[in-house]
Amino acid sequence: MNTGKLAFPMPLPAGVGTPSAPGGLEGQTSQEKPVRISVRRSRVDGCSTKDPAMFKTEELQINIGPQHPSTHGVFRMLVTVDGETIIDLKPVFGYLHRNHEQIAEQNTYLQNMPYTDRLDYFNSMANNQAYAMAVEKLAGIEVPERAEYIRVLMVELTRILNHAGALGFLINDMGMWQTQLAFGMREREKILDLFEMASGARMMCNYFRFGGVVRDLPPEFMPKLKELLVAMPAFVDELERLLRENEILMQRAEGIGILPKELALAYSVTGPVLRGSGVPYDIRKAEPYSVYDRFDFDVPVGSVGDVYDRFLVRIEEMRQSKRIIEQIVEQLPDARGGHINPRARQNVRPPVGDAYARIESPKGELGFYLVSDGSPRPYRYKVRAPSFINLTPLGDMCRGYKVADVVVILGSIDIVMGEVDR
Amino acid sequence: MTVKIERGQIVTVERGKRTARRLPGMGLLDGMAVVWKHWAGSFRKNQGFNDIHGVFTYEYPEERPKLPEAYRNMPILLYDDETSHELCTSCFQCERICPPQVIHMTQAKDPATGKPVPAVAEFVIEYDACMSCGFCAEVCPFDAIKMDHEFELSTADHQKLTVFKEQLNRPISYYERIAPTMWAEVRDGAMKKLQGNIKRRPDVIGMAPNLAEKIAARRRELEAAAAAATAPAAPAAAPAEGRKLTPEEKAAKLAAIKAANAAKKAGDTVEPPVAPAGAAPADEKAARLAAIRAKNAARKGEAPDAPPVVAGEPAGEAPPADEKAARLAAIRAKNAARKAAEGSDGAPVEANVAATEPAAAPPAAGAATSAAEAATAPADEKAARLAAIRAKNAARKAAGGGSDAAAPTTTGNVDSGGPGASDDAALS
Amino acid sequence: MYDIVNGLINTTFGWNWPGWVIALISHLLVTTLLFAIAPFQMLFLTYYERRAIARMQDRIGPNRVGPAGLLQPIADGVKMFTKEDIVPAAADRWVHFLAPCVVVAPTMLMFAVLPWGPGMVPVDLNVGLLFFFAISSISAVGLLMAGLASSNKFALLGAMRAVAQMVSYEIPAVLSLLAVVMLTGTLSIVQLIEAQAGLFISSADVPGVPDLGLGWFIFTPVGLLAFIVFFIAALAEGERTPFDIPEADSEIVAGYMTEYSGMKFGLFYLAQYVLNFLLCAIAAVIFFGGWQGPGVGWLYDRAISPANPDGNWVFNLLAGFLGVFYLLAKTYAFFFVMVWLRGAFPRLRVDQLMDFGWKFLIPLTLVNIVSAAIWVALLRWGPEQGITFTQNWTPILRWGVAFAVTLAVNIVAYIALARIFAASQAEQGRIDLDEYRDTLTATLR
Amino acid sequence: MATVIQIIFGLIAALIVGAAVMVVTVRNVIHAALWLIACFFGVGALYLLLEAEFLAVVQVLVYVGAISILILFAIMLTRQVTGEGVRQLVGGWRLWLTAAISALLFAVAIVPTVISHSWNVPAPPAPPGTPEPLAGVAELGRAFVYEFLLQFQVAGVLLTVALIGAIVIAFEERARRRRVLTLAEEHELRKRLAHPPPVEAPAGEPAPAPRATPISEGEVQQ
Repeated sequence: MNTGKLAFPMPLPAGVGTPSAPGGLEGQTSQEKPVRISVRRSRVDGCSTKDPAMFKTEELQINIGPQHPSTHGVFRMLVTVDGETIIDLKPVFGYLHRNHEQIAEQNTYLQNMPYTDRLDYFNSMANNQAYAMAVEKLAGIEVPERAEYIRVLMVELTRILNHAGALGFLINDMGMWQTQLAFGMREREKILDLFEMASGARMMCNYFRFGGVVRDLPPEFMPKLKELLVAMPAFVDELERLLRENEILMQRAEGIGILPKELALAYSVTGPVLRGSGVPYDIRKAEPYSVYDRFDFDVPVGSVGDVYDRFLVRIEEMRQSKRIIEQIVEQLPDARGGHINPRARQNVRPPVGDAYARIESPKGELGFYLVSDGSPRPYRYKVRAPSFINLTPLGDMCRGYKVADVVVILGSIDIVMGEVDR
Repeated sequence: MTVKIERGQIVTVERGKRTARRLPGMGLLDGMAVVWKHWAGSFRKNQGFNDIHGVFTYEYPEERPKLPEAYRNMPILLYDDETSHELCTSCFQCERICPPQVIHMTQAKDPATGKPVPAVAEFVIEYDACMSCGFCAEVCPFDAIKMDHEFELSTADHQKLTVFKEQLNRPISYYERIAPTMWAEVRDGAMKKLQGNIKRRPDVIGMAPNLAEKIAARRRELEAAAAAATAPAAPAAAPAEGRKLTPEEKAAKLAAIKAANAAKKAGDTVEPPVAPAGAAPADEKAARLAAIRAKNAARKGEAPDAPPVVAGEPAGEAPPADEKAARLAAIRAKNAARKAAEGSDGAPVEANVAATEPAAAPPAAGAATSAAEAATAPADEKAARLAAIRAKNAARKAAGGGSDAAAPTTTGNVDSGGPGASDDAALS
Repeated sequence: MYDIVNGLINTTFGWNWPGWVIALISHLLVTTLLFAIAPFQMLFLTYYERRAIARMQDRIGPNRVGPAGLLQPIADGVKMFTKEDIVPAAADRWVHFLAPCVVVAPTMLMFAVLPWGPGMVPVDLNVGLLFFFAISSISAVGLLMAGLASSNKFALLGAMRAVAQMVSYEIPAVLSLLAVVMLTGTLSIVQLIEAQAGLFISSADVPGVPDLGLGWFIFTPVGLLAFIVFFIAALAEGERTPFDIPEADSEIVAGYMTEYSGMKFGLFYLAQYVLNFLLCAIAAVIFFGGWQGPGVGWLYDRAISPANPDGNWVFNLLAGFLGVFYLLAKTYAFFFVMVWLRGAFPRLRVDQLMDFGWKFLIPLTLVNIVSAAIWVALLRWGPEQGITFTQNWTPILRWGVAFAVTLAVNIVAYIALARIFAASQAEQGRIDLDEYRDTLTATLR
Repeated sequence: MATVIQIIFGLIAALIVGAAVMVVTVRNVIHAALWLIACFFGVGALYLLLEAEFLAVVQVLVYVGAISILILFAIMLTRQVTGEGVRQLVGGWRLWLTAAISALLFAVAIVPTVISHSWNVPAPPAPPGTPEPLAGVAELGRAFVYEFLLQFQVAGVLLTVALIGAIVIAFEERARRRRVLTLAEEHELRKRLAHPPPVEAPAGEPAPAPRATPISEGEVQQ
C-alpha cells in the first residue's frame, strides 16, 4: 500500500510545500490549546481600574445543534463564547451513523452500489463513480470509452448541482431568505430531471455499474442537456451579479474563516476548501482518471482562504464543469464502445488484493478502499469521505470569530452529514 | 496568478469588486435588480431547460409531472394480457440480488406430481424497506419484474406496504404504456420465454389470480380437454375440503347436494373423502362442518359431499350430471383449497390492498374475491389442521370399512382429485 | 370621530349628553376600530409577504387555502390558537407571560397618532411624531423580558441583540426625522402631512404652487437622505432583513421567541408585523405625504371640516376613501420594498450592524440636519435672522439654490462617509500581531 | 370632567406608589427593574394628565425606552438575579430605623413645599392673554436657548464629557479584553516566531514536479 503518498504533479506556488513540509507545522492542529492572549495596556493613565476582575466576562457554553436550523443535518457544535466571540468550538457528530462500512462488508460488491448513493445524497453519481472505479481496479474490469464519457458527464453535472445547492445553502445561512437557494434548486431540478431520464431516479441514481453504466443515455437526453447548457452561464452570471459584489455578503465573507494553505494541507482538506486556500490540487489534473485528460479546463484557486474565496472558487468551478460538459457533448458521438463492458458481470468476485480509487468529488477527494479475499463480498470497505475530513479544521477555523460566523464557515465547508457520519 | 498546466491553467479567482467606479451601495442595488427581474418574470411559467425565469412550480395534484420511461419507483410483476400468465418463473434472482432483502417468494408446485413448476406461488415485496434501486428489474432474466411509475404510495397503515402478488401484478399492456421503448427492447425474448414456460405449467398455475374470468376460461378449456380425453369411468369424487369459503351454509349445502347428486347419477364407486391438509380453513365453523360432513359421507360409504363451489359463482355453473362434473368439482375444490391457503397466508393484507388496487389491474372477482373473503375471516390455522386431521381419519375409517384401497394413498395433500386418483381407484 | 358622534347623538337625536360621555364613546369606537384593523393588517401582510417573496424566488407561494391562498393566514391563525402553550419549567412564569403583552401593547398604541386620511386621525397630539417613537421604544422592554424570562441562552442572546439593535437604531431614525421636523417646524403628524401639499415643491416653501398633494419631502435632497436613513433604521427597528439579527434563524434559532409557542408566539408575530406596517405607514406619512395625493385636497376642501363647516358629507367620504387608498398604497409599496430587500440581501453580523448604525448612519443624519438648516436658512430666513443676500431672490430661485446646495452637501457627505466607513471596517479586523509576540512565546513554552 | 380626571389621577398615583413599593420589596432584581419601569410609565402618564405632552413623551422615551433598558442590561451582567439567599444589609429594628431616617430626610424636602403651596384645586382659569404654560415644544426650546442657555450648555458639556469618558473606558476595556487569535493570525504569528522558517522539506518526500507519475494500479495493489 502506497496510497498515503500524495503526489503533486502541478507546480505549487511559492511557500507551499508538500503536505507535511514547511515551518514545522507537524502536529499543529486542534490538539493544542488555542492561544488566548490578553494584553494589558493602559491608554489613559490613571483611568484604568486596577481590579482586573472588574470587567471580567463570563464564558458561555452554547450547544448549536443537533437540532438547529443551519447545521446541515444532525450535527452538534459545542461552542464556548465570550460575548459573541468564539473561544472554542468542538464539533460533535455521529448522530447519523448508519454503519455504512459494516453493512457494505456484508453485501456483495454490486449490492453496495445503491448504498453509496446514500453517502453524500447530493452527489450520488460521484459516489457511484468512485466506488465503481475501486471495484474495477480490484477486479480488472475494462470500461468502454463511451461509458467513461457518460460517467464524466454525470459527475460534472453533479458538480454543478452540488455547487448550486451548496452556494444556496451558504447564502441561506448568511440570512438571505432562500432566494439564491431557490435559484440553485431550480437548476438542480433540471439536472435531476436529466438524471431521472438516464438512471430512473433523481437523487439515489444507482446509475453506475462495474464496467460502465446501467443503460445508455435515452435519445431525449442530449437535446435537453444542450438546452441546459444555454441556461447554465446565465444562471452563474446572475448568481455573480446578485451576490458577488454585494456589500453585505462581502462583509460577511471576506476575511472570515481563513484557512492558511499550509494548514489546509496539514489538515488534509481537499476540494474547493483546499483550492480556496490557494493550493491548486485537483485530482482531475493531478492524477487524471477516467477520460479527464482529454478535456481543457482550468483549476480555480483562491488567494486568501476565507469564505469568500471558497464562494468564488465554487462559482468558477461551475463554469469549468460547464466547459467540460460542452466538450463531452462534442466528443461523445465519436466515443467507441457501448455504455457498458459486455463482459462485465453482475456478480464480481475479484481476486485477492486491495485497491484504492479516488476521484475529485464536488466536495473534495472521495476515495474507496477495498480489500478482497476472493469472495463476492468485500473483506474491508473504507470510505475516505471529503465532508468528514474537511470538517476537521472547523473548530480551529471558527476560533476568534463571532457566533454568526460559525454557520457561515460551516456552510462554506459544504458538508453533508450522510457522508460525515456514514 | 495564472499558471499553465496541461490542458488548462491554474487561475486565481478575482476577489472583491471588479471596478472602482461604483458608488457605495451599488452592489446592493445590482442584487435588487436581479430579484426584481425574477419577480417581474414570475407571472409566466418557466419555459423549459434554457429558461431561468418564470415560475417553475408544478402545482402537483392538478399538474402531474411527465415521468421519463426509465423512472423507477417500486417493483411490480408483469403478466401477459392474452393468456394471463405471469412472466415470473420464481428463479430467485431478484431475491438474491436485492440489497435490503425485501423480496420473498415461493415456487409453485405441480399438484399432481409435487414437482416444481416454473411459476411463482407467492411473491412478497416489502415496499416499506425497498430502496428502489432497480436491481431486481435489471437481473430478472424473464423480464417479469419491472419498476413502476406509481409513486403515491403513502398510507397510514404500515401493513399495507408489505405487498403480495395480487397487488404486484400488472398486465404487460400497463408496462408497455409507461415504458414503451424499454418494453419493445425486451418484448420478443420475454414472450418467447413465457411461451416456453406456459407449456410447463399445468392447470391454472402461474395465472394472475386477479383475472377471474381468464382463469375461468382457462378452466373451461382444461375441462374440455379433460372431457376429450377418455378417462376411466371412475371420476374422482371431490375431496372433502377442509375449509369452506363462505360462511353461508346454505350455498355450501346447495352446492354439496348438487355435487352429490351428480356423483350419484354417475354411479361411480365410492371414493373416500380426502382432506387437504395444506388448505387452511377460512373459518373454524365451516371447517368443522366440512369435516363432519366428510366423516358422515365416509361412514355412509356413499359418494362424499362435493366441495362447496366458490360462493361467487352462480348456481347455474354447478357441476352437470356426469363424470365431467365430478372432475370439475375436484379441480375446483383443489384450486379453491390452494387459493385459500395462499389467501390465508396473506390474510391481513390482501383484503385491504385489493381495495387500493389501481385501475390498471382489473378488479378481482370470482376466485380472487372468494380468497379475499376467506382472508377477511380470521384464518384459524389450528382449526384448519384439526378439521383436516379429522377428515383424514374419517377417510381412513372409510377405507378400513373395505370400500376402497385408495384411501391410504391419499395423503393430506391437495392432489387427490382428478383422473389420476380415480385411475388408481379403478386399478385397485 | 368626536364630531360625528356628537352630531349624531346631540344634534340628530337631541339627547344632549355631556361632552365627556361622547368623548368616551367616540374614543372607544376608534379604539375598537383600530384593534380590529391591526390584526387584519398583520394577517394580510403575512400573506402579502409570502406571495411576494415566492414570486421573487420563482415560486407561487401559498395558494391552497381559499381563493389564491387568501385564507392562508386565517388557517395559520387557527393553528396558532390550537397549539399548546408551553412555558419552560425554568422560566420566570409571570415575566414570560407578560412579555408578549408588553410587546404588543405599544404597537397598538402607536396607531393612536397615525392619520389615515384627511381629518381621520385618532388623536392629533402636538408631539405625535415623538410619541410614535417613544412608544415604540417600550417594546424593547418586552423583548428583554422575553429573553430574560425564557432561561434559554438563545433567547437571551436574541433579546440582547434585539434590544441593542432597537436602542441604537432609534437614534438615526429620530435624528433623520429631526431634519424633516426642521423643515416643517412642527412635531404634529397631521401638520406634517398638511405641509406636504403642493406640486413637487412643498407649498410651505413656495407659496402659490397648485395643490396636487405632491409636495412630498422625498423630493427634497434633505428629505431623500432622511428617508433613506429612516428606512434603513426602520428595517432595523422592525427586525427585517438585512437587520433581522435578533431572530436570525440560522444563528440563534428564533431569538427571544425561541421558548414561545401557541398564541404567545403569535402575539410576537403580530407585534412584529404590525410594527412593520406602522413603520412603513409612518415613512409614507412623513416623506411621501401620507394621504396626500392628487385629488384629496380638492375633495377635502368641499367636505365638512373645522375650516369649512358647510361642506358636503359626500366629499368627506370621497376624500376619506381616496386618502386611505393613497396611504395604504404607499404603505404596501414600502412593505414590498421590505420584502424585496429580504429576498435580495443576506443579513449583517451583529457587530457590523452596530458599526453601521453608529458609524455611518448617525454621522449621515447629523450632516443631513446641517443641510436641513441650510435649506431652512435659504428658504425661510430673511434679514431679521441675519440672512440678507437672499432678500431679492424669487421663491423659485431660492428653492433652486437650496436644492442644489443641499444636494451637493448630501451627496458629498454620503460618498465621503461611505468611504471612511469602509476603510474603518477594513481596518477593524486587522490586529498588530507583533504586539502579541511575547505573549505567544510565553504560551508556547 | 374634573371627577374623571381625579379618578384617573388616583389610579395613576396608586400605580406609581404601588410600583415603587414593589421595587424596593421584591427580591428578584429583574422584577424590581420591571416594577421600576412601571413606575416610570406611571410618571409619564401623570405628565400626560397634566397636559405636559412633550414631557410625558420624553419621559417615556428616555426613562422607559432607554434608562430602564440600561438598568436591565446592567442586571444581566450581575451574577445573582433571583436574590435568593442574599443576605439583606440590615434587618430588624435597624431596617426600620433606616426607613425612618429616609422618610425624615424626604420630609425635610417635601414638607415645606407642601405647606407653602396654595392648594386651590382646580387651578383658576388663566386670564386671556397669558402665554401658554411651559409645556409646548417651541416654548421649551425657546426657553432653553434664550432664558436658560447657560444651564443648557453646561448640561450639554457634561453629557459630552460623560460620553467621551464612556468611550475611553470602553476603549481601555477593549484593549484589556482577552483576544482570541484566529487560526490565520496564530499561524502568521507562529511563522514570524519561527523566522527564518525552515525551507527544505524532509528527505524522502517527492519533490513537486509537473506531471509526476500518478499512482499506478499495481502500486496500489501491491
